[in-house]
Amino acid sequence: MARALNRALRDALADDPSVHLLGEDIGTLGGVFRVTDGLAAEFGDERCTDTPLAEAGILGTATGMAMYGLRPVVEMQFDAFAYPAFEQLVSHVARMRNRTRGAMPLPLTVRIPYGGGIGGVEHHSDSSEAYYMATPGLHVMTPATVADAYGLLRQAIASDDPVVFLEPKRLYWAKGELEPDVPPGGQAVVRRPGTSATLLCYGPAVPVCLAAAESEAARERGWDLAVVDLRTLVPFDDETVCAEVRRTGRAVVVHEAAGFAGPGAEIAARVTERCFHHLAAPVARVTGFDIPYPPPLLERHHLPDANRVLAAVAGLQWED
Amino acid sequence: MARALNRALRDALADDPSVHLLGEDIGTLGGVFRVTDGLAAEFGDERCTDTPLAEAGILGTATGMAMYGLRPVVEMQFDAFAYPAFEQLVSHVARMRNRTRGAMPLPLTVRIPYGGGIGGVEHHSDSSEAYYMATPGLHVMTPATVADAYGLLRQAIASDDPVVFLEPKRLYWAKGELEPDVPPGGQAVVRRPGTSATLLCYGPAVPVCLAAAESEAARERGWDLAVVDLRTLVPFDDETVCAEVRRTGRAVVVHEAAGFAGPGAEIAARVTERCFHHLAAPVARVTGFDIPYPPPLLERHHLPDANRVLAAVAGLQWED
Amino acid sequence: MGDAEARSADDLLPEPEPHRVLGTGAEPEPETWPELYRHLVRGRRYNTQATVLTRQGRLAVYPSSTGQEACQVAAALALEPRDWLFPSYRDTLAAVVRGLDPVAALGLLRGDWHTGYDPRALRIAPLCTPLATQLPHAVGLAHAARLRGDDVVALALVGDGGTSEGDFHEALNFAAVWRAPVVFLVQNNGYAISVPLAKQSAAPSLAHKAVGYGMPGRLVDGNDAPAVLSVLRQALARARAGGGPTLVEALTYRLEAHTNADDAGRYRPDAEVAAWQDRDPLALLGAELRRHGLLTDDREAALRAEADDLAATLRAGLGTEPALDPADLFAHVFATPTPQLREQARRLGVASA
Amino acid sequence: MGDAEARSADDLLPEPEPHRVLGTGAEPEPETWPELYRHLVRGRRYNTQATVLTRQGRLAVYPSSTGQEACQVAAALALEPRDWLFPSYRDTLAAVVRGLDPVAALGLLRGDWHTGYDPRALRIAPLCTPLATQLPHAVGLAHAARLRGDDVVALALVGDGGTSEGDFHEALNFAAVWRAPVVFLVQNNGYAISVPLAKQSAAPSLAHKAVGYGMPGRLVDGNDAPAVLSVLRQALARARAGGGPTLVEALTYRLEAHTNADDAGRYRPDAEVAAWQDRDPLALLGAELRRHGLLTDDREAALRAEADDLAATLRAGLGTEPALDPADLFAHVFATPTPQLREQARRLGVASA
Ligand SMILES: Cc1ncc(C[n+]2csc(CCOP(=O)(O)OP(=O)(O)O)c2C)c(N)n1
Ligand SMILES: Cc1ncc(C[n+]2csc(CCOP(=O)(O)OP(=O)(O)O)c2C)c(N)n1
Ligand SMILES: [Mg+2]
Ligand SMILES: [Mg+2]
Repeated sequence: MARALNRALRDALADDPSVHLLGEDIGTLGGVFRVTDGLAAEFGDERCTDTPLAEAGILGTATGMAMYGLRPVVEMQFDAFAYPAFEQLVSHVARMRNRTRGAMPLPLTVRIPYGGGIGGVEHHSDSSEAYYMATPGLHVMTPATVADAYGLLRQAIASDDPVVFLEPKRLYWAKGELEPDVPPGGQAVVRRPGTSATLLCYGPAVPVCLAAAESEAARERGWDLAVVDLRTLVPFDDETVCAEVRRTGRAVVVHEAAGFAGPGAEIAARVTERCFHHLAAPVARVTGFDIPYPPPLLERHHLPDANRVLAAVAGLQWED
Repeated sequence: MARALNRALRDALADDPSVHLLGEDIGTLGGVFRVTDGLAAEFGDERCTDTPLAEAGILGTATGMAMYGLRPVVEMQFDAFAYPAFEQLVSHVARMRNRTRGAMPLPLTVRIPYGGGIGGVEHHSDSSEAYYMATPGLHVMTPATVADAYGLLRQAIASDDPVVFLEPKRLYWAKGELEPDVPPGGQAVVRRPGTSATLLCYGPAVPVCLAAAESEAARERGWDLAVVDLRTLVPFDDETVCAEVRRTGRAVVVHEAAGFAGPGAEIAARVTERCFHHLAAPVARVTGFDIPYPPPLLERHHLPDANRVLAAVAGLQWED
Repeated sequence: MGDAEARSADDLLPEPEPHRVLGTGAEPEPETWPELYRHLVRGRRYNTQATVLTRQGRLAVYPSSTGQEACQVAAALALEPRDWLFPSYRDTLAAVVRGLDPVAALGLLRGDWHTGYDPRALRIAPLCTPLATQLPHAVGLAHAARLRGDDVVALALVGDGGTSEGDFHEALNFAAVWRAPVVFLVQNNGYAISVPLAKQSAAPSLAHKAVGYGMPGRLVDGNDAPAVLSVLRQALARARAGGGPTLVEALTYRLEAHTNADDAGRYRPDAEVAAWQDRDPLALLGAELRRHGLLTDDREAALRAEADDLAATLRAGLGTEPALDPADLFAHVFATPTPQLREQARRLGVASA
Repeated sequence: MGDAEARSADDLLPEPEPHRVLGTGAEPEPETWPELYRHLVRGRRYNTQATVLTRQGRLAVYPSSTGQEACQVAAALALEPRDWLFPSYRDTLAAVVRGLDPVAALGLLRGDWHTGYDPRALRIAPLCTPLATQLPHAVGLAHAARLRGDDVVALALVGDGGTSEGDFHEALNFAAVWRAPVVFLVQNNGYAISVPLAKQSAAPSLAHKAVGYGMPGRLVDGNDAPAVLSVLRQALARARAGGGPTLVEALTYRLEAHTNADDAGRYRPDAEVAAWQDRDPLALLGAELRRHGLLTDDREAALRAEADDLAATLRAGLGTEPALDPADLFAHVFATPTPQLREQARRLGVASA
């Protein structure tokens, strides 16, 4: 996936001279995950810039560049290191278009490697999507496949609105085919059709849900589980999601972020609002616990895995 | 309410020499809402300190003071001006106890005037509680009455955990009786018993819900609406809330914050998880819209009022 | 640093005494001084009128720049039309002097929109409320202009309190490292709301902060309009020529309360205010102009009349309720409204955004 | 500033050349230099061993301070036991020299806890990963100690890259305004991961930033252990005596990659590394000690043996899998676990937190 992202950035730089990349170590080094590998060499320091080490400064100057008409793409080195830029994101990036009655759109992409499962030490594995979802004015995208990594990132950069683009760290090494066209952002995709229950997920949880759905255990229980990859958390694709949930009458939301006030809360709430009388059981949530992200040696107990997903499916009141 | 808060701070300063107040304009001026009025004069500059204008610096130095064993109480001047301190809050305040295996608790209170309805210009009316709820390691309290303003703030300051203490701006001028004892944080309170449906709310939405429940319109429709004041968003009082919702079988969550991924999402989701088969209709949400907080002249259209609450109650599928 | 061009601290330190023009025997500039004065008079009237309008409930709030008009006017006049101004929430007047419609400039403070004017029309960034956050924007914009090869300089305004924010630091550092064509003007009015400078900084001067970024610091008498104009013009010329950013500190004073909602009597003595009233920027320049025969009673009367017209325009523009449409809540949140926003607009019973 | 004590920039500017002791003909200090050397040798061995353990998967990651041991050792030894050390993520060694158990010090990097040691036992704040965020903590703690009347000074470590963060600025400003007894040591090793200093700052030196806060800046050769020790001791004494904070910049170099996960060959030439290898802090002090007869072959051998023991302790301590209990996930999130956490622990099938 890292290579697909690299390719997306490369093509965006090549296609549009107003695209500029900014971040820590993204130039000579090519980023700590090598997502910008080779781009400074190919496009020069001014298109792919190693900034001083200051995240508010990075996002703040990128905002100024976007105000001048450029399309900055910012890399935050890790999820938790985007927090210093929180005020710029919430108070400016998300509001510039609105504030100026549309006169000053802010086409800016903030790439944030997020989530755990890579053995990262403290502050290197946060799932911070709830913060961005709760901030009106931001689009929030997160790919789960190589094709989406390329396709959604191109869409994000081309968007006239700011996009928080969350890259699942542990999928950086995932393999897959590049596809020229993927469905537009804002559209969820059914990764696996199914009739028994619907698993709603995004980013790093998609492979987990697919593994659960394809598992021996699921087959043994006779469960045919649908897996919906949300792809975009804002705007949310109520249509696809609700159609799938209505079909099966049972749903489980799966994500790594803490459960309390996490993304799954919104998903469960809105699905329930819309599909209440189709539901045989309340929408279940399988999430990270409500704790600071644990140290690497303990993270496997924290991260939702196929077993926890299946346990939640089992809890969906099949006896009724 | 501002006076009750002032009294709580005064009494805390008097009772415990380790309590120190820090913030912008809290000394000589007594705070822009006068919540710290007279405290610098009474306790000196070192107990009630006008800091330099830098919110991360305020919360960061307060963190250091707490590490030394003091109990700092920080005032953020307005909701949106707490964002610069977000990294300190999320990456340190919320995690210090956990990080040190309990060796270094962090007894620190962050007071944040929040919410709208006071005609504030841009950045002066945010409801940012979703951010804090989604951050494991923080308690989140918000009073709706004068008695709770005093009682909960005293509890927050006495807590050995960090507390984000959200003060509803538009209730600063609300009147009421001080009471020496209020129920502990973590406990919701039924402000009005009722049998038809349960309104779940906190902070500035409590008077709105009470007004809806007491309204002519409600009486005409024959609705006897229960109003539950959550008081504490973290930890959440599932017991009281679920007991009330089960009793009525219908619930509406009301808050000012944007609905999408807002506090109501968690509340609706967890109530549904726990009370599914008692619910005659999905839990409804009456919230601010998913927009940047509007300018003062438009805010009344944004803020949930009794009419919108009643409209939501009307939508709770009474025909079934 | 590691850079052959790195200058020594001596080149970067500000002048020991604030730069002054008025009263130094400097030759008056007939091209600029009368124009400065004209805008000072208009500006004072604008401030006074706006404050009155808050009392009548026509503005939600007004942070007046009364006493700081020399900085406001010089900042606006120092720029070329192609340049950009980055005002803070106190700098409505600078935007008006630059040409922004005097009523439109008050959208934020009137409360019908969060600024609302088109920043690109006159190259005036939205009035910025979160302190110091506009500084990195100015740096980024100036940097972008340079990357595009455009001859554009940005001037960013900030208060003494704002210099304590992390964004101030990060912006100045980026500007210096990138050699961005940007000038930072600190209007040091001695207070951040109630907090005096001594509780804000222990530095010899705020201009001394420049050294730590490797840019020159300049200190100027902020009530001496020609001095502010000349220091800013030098700094802007330097930036335009590729010399990089400059930090300018202007010593001034806010004669009114922080805003109409503030009670300045709580934190500063009347004698202090009175002392600064004696250094009123209008009086300083007016006296010098009169001394040189560049200001007559007739001219003064004409200026006052012009200023009264401006005040009348304000009163008229703000005298009626602004046109409000709840549908505006949902406008311009995104380029295309999301299905959710359309649904919410419908629920509120307004036309879809 | 508005303060009679305000010092002029001259008193605050750092020395033009980094302060050095070794090779200047200064008299050796038999009380301290051999002890410094002992810790340098142990420290180097600690670094090397830890890096080897990453290769064996015993540590999640190790940001080595190889080449920077003079700063690490001097920082630890400059402090009194009652003082506080605020290390960054690279400063495990300083914590170990201060007395922290060499295995316990690696909790963060081993990955069984987010540091986990008791900061109060030896007055060592948790190793801090978010850059520069530990600096305001140091200021607050030092301020609190002074409010309590305790004779306690805090020493906070940060990298050259960290000086660009807003928290650096805010911390130094608070420290100066409050005259807090705190010393900031910037280990300027020329790089923030791959980003060289020239892309980080355009200042004459990082120590020049001190002027902008009204505190003295000091520049020191960071590979000259006695020089670092003496500059830090002066600064700490000054802070202890109520003189307020100091910013010390130590010029040094990280001889290894950023961490074991990094490939330094991508961003810096071998020749540069080699040049710094010639200025190895161990070699510099060792040679001087030998010249003065304070280091013999026997002594050297004994030190190496002691260092090998330390390495063996590390290997032994990290050789076994740490005791892990999933119930720990829920421990110490709050003073008393919430009902929700108890429920989650139950769901995971572990004892309630
Ligand atoms: C980030 C942030 N924190 C706090 C505030 C609240 N506030 C508004 S103005 C002000 C004082 C500003 O002082 P200064 O920078 O000196 O500007 P002045 O008001 O004197 O023009 C404060 C604290 C804010 N607007 N933004
Ligand atoms: C706030 C924050 N942003 C980014 C990072 C990621 N990061 C870790 S180390 C590092 C470079 C630090 O450079 P410097 O301050 O010079 O310290 P050094 O590594 O050289 O000791 C970066 C960018 C971080 N830890 N914290
Ligand atoms: Mg000021
Ligand atoms: Mg470094």
